[in-house]
Amino acid sequence: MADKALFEFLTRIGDTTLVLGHRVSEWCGHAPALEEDIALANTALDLIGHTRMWLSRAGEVEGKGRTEDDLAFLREAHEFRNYLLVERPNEDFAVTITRQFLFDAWHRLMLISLQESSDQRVSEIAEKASKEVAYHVERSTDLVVRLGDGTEESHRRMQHAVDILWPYTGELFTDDETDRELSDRGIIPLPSSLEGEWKTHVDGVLSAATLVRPEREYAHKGGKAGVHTEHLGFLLAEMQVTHRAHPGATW
Amino acid sequence: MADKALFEFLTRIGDTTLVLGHRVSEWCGHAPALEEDIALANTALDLIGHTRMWLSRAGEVEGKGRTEDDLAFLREAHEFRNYLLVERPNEDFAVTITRQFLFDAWHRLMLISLQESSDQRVSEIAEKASKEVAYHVERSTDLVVRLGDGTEESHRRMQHAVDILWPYTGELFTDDETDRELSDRGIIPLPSSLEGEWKTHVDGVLSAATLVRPEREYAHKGGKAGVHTEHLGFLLAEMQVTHRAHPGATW
Amino acid sequence: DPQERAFQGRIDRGEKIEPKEWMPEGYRKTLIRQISQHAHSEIVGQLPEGNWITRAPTLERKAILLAKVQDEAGHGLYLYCAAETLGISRDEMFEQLHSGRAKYSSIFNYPTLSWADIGAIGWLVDGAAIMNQVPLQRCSFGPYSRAMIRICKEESFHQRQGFDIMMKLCKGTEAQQKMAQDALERWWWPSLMMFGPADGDSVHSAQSMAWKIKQDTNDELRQKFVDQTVPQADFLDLKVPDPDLKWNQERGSYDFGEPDWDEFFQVISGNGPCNEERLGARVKAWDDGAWVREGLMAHARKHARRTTLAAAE
Amino acid sequence: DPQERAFQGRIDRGEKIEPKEWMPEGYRKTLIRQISQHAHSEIVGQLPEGNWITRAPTLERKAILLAKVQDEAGHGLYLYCAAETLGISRDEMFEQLHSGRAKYSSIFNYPTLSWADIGAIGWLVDGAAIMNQVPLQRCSFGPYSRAMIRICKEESFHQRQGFDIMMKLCKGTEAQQKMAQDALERWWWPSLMMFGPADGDSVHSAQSMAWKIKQDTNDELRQKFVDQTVPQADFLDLKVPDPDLKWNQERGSYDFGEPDWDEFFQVISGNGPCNEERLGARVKAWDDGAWVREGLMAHARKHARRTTLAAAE
Repeated sequence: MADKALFEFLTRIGDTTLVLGHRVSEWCGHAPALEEDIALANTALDLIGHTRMWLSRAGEVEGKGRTEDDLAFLREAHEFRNYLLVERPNEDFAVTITRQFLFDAWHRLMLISLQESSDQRVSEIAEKASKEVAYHVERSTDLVVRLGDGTEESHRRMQHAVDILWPYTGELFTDDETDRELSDRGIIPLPSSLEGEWKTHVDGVLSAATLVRPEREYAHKGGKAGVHTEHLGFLLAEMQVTHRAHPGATW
Repeated sequence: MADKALFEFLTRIGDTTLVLGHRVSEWCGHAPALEEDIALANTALDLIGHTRMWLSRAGEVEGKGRTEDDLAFLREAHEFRNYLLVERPNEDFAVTITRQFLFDAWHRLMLISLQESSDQRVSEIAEKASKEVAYHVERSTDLVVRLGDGTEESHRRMQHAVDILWPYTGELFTDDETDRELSDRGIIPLPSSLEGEWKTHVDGVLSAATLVRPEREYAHKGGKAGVHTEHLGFLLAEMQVTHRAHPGATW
Repeated sequence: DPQERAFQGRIDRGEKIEPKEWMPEGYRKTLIRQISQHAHSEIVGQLPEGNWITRAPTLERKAILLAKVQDEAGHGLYLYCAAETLGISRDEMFEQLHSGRAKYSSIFNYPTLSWADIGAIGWLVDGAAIMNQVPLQRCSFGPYSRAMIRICKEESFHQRQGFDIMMKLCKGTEAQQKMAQDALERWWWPSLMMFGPADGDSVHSAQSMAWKIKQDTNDELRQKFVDQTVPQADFLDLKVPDPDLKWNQERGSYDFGEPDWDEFFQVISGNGPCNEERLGARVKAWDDGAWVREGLMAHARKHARRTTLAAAE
Repeated sequence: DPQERAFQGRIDRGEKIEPKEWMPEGYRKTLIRQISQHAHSEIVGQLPEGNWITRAPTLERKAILLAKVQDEAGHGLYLYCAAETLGISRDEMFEQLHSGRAKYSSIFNYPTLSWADIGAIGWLVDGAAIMNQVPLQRCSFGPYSRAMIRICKEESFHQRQGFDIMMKLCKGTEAQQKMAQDALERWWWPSLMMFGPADGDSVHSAQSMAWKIKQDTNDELRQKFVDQTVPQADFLDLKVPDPDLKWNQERGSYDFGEPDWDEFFQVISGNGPCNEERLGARVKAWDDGAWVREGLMAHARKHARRTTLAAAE
C-alpha cells in the first residue's frame, strides 16, 4: 500500500465524522424544538460532507480503487477506525449535545492543526471543514452552558451526560505508532499535543455551565484500532443495509 | 412455479413465526423476572423452530433450490408475507404479552385446522407445532388475565396494549385469492372462518382480565401482500446483517 | 358591510394584505388554518423521509436527503412565522397539532418502505405540492405569498432530486426497477388525493377563491398534475397503476380513474397506516424536549437578571 | 470448638452438608457469596450472547444460541434456589447485584463484537467455566453440588457448540477465518483471568479448600485450561496471542505468559469496556419490570382473597 499510515489516519477521522453524522441524523424530526431539528440536520450534513472528503481521499491513498461508498458501506465494524465517543447512543438531548461539545472542541483543534499539514490535500480538507466546525463548537458550547446552568433538571441531565461520556474522551489524546509516524512526517499533530488546550477550553465551558468535570481518570480505548463497543455493529447494520442488499448497484 | 399459492401460504406463516420469534428474542436478558427470561427465550425458540419447518418446506415447494436461510436472510421487506401484528415493536412487557396472546389465540386455531390439511407435510408440521403453541396460548392467556386484573398500573398498560394492537388483528381474518384457492383445495382453512372462535376466546379472556375490547373496527392490512409497516425494514436490517455481509459463507 | 367590500376590492385589484391591516375574521381564520396546516405538513413530513436518512444507499444521497429534510424544517419555520403574524403563537399551533385538532397533509400517513419511496416522494409528492403551491405565491396575504415564493424554489429543486433518484433506479438493476415500480404503485393514488376531495365535495372552496387564498379548484390541479406526471412515468418506463388512464385527444388531457375516496376519508379521520406513528413521534419529541425548552428559558431569565443587576451596579 | 471440628470431620469424610444442618457462619457466608456470584454471572452472561441472537447468521445457529441463553437463565435459577437454602432471598441477591456489592464474572464485561465471539465464548469462556465447575460437583454443600452436576452437563454441550462455530469459521472464507482469529485474540487473556488472580495474590483460598468449596488452586486450573485449549487452537489453525507460549517437555505442560493483571483489577473495579452497560441493562430490566412483578402479586392477592371468600360462603 502506498501510504498505510496516512490511509489509517484518513479512515480514523473520516469514520469518526461518518459515525457521528449518523448518530446526529437519527434526531431528524424528533428534536426538542424546530430550530434544533434544523441545526442538528445541518450538523449531520456538515459531518457527512467531511466524511466524503476524508474517505474519498483515503481511497485514493490506498490505491485499490475503493470509493468513499465502498469504504463507508462495505467494511465491517472491526475495520472501522472511529473513536468510541462518537458511537455512543444519543440517549437524550443532553447526551447528544454533550457528546457533540466534547467532540467539537477536539475537532476544532485537530482541524486547525491539520491546516498546517505537510500533506496538501489533508490541509485543504481541514481548511474547508474548519469553517463549519467553528460554528459547531460555538453552537454546542452555547447549549452546554445554557442547559448546564438552566433548570435543576437540565443541570442534572447535563451533569449525567458529562459523567457517562467522560471516560470516552481520553482516547482522543492517545498516541500510537501511526500517530507518531505521521507526526514525524508533519502530516498530523500528535493527538496528545491537543490535550492541554482542549482541557482548558472544556474546563472553562463546564465551569460556566456550573458542571463538574469527573475525577475519574479511566479511559475507554480501542476505536482507533478497530475494537469498538457493541453499539457500532447495530449502527452499521442499519447504515449499510440498502447498499449491501444491492451489490454493485448505482444510485 | 410448482405451486405458487402453497408457496405463498408457507411464507405467510413462516415469515410470521420468524418475525415474531425475532421480536420475542429481543427480550433475552431484559425480562421483568428470571422466569420470564426463560419463558420468552423458550417461546422465541419454538417460533424459530416452526419457521425452519415452514420455510424449508416453502423452498421445496418453490423448487428453485432456496433453503430456509435463503428465504429468511436474502429477501427484502416487500418479499416478506408476515402479518403486520407480529412486526409491532415490543415497547413494554404489556404490549409484548398482549401481542403474543392475540397471536397465540389465532395460531392455535390455525394449527388445529391445518392438522386436517389435505397436504400431508402441512398437516405434519402443524401437528408438531401445535403442542408447543397450546402451551404458548395457555401462558399468554394466563399473563393477560393476571396483569389485566393486577394493579391499577398493570391494568392501564394492558388496556393500552389492547387498544393499540387491536387494529392489527383484523388482518388475521381476511381472505384473499390465495386463501380461497388453498381452502378450496382443502389445504388451509379460510382465515375468516377462524374469526368467530377467536373472538369468543379473546372476549372471554379480556373479560376475565377486566379489559375492554376496543370498539374501533378499522383494520390495518398489507402484510400478507408484502406491504408492511416501517418497522420491518429495521428489523430485517438487523436480522440479516451477518448473513448478508458474507455472501455464500457457511456457518 | 363597507369595510368588507373595501377589503374585497383591494383583493380584486391584486393588492397584498399585510398583517397589521384590517381583515375579516373569516379571512384570518381561514389563513391561520391553512398556513398552520401547511406548516404542520412540513414538520410531520420530515418523518417519512427522515426514516431513510440512516439507510441511504450512498453518502451523496444521504447528504442530499439530509439537506432536503433540513429544508422542510426550514419551510415549517417560515410558515409558522407567517401564521404568527395573524395573531396565533407557534406553541398554540403545536398544541392544536398534538391534540389532533389541526390537520396535516394526509400523504404523510403513508409509510416509506424502500429507498425508492424517497424518490417517489420527491417526484410525486413534492410535484403535487408544487402544483398546489405555485398559485399560492400569488396569494392575497403578503407574508404567506412571500413564504411561498421562497418555498417553491426549494421544492422544485427537491422534485428534480426525487426524479433523479427514480431515473437512477429505473436504469439500474432489475431489483431497483421493481423497487421504483412498487413505489409508484403505492404513492400514485395518495398523491392524487393530495389535491383534496372532488370539487363537488369540497368545502371552503368558493370563499377561499374569492379571497385569493386559493386560485384553482382541486380537480383542476389534479388534472394538471396527471398531465404533467404521466409523460414522466412513461419516460421512466414505469406503469401508472390506473387501468382507466388514457390520453384524451379531444381534451388534450389524460382521462383517469377515481381515487378511492373511502381510503382518503379513513386516512383523514385517523385510520391511515401511520397516523398514530406520525403524530405519536411529534408528541413524543415535544414532550421529551420539554426539559430542554424549559432549561433554555430558565437560563435566559437568569442571564437577563444578571445583566440587569450588573447594569444597576 | 467441638461443633466446628465435627463439621470439618464430616467434610473430611466426604459427607455432604445439607441446608438444615449446622454449619459455621463463615461457611454459610462464603457459599452465599460464591453461589450468588455464580448465579449473577449466569444472568449477566445472557447479555453478551443475547446481543447476537437477532443477528445470528442462520436459523439453526439462532435456535442453538437461543437455547443456550435460555439454559443460562435456567442455571441462574438453580443457583439462586441453591443459595436461597442458605437463608438469603433472591430479591436480596438481586439487590446486591444491582447496587454493585455483589460481583459477577468479569469476563462478561467484555463486548461481543462479531459472530465469532459467540463461538469463542462457547469454546473458551464455557471451557474455562467448566474447568472451574467440574470440581464443584464434589463440593461439600449438597444443593450446590447437585446444581453443578446438572449445570456441567449442559455447559459441556455449550462448549462443543462453541467449538463447532469456530470450526465452521476456520474452514470458511478468509473473512470468517480472520473473524475467528480476531475473536481468539480478544477472548484469550480474559478467559485466562477467569480463574482469578495468581495463587500468591488470592484471598479466601485456603479456608475454601479446607471446606471443600474449592478444590484446586487458581493457577492449577489455569494451567489445565491452557493445556487443554492450546491443542484445540492448533487444530483450528488459530494462533494463540501469547509470544511466551511454548510446550515444556519436562513439565509435560505449556509454559505461558502472564495475563495483564492491571486490566483484571481495572475490570473488577468497574472499569471494563462494558461494566456500566451490563449492570445498567440488568438494573433497567429490573426497574422496568417492577410493575409486572407488582401486577402479578396484586392478582395473586386478589385471587387468594376471592378463594377464601368463596370457601367461606
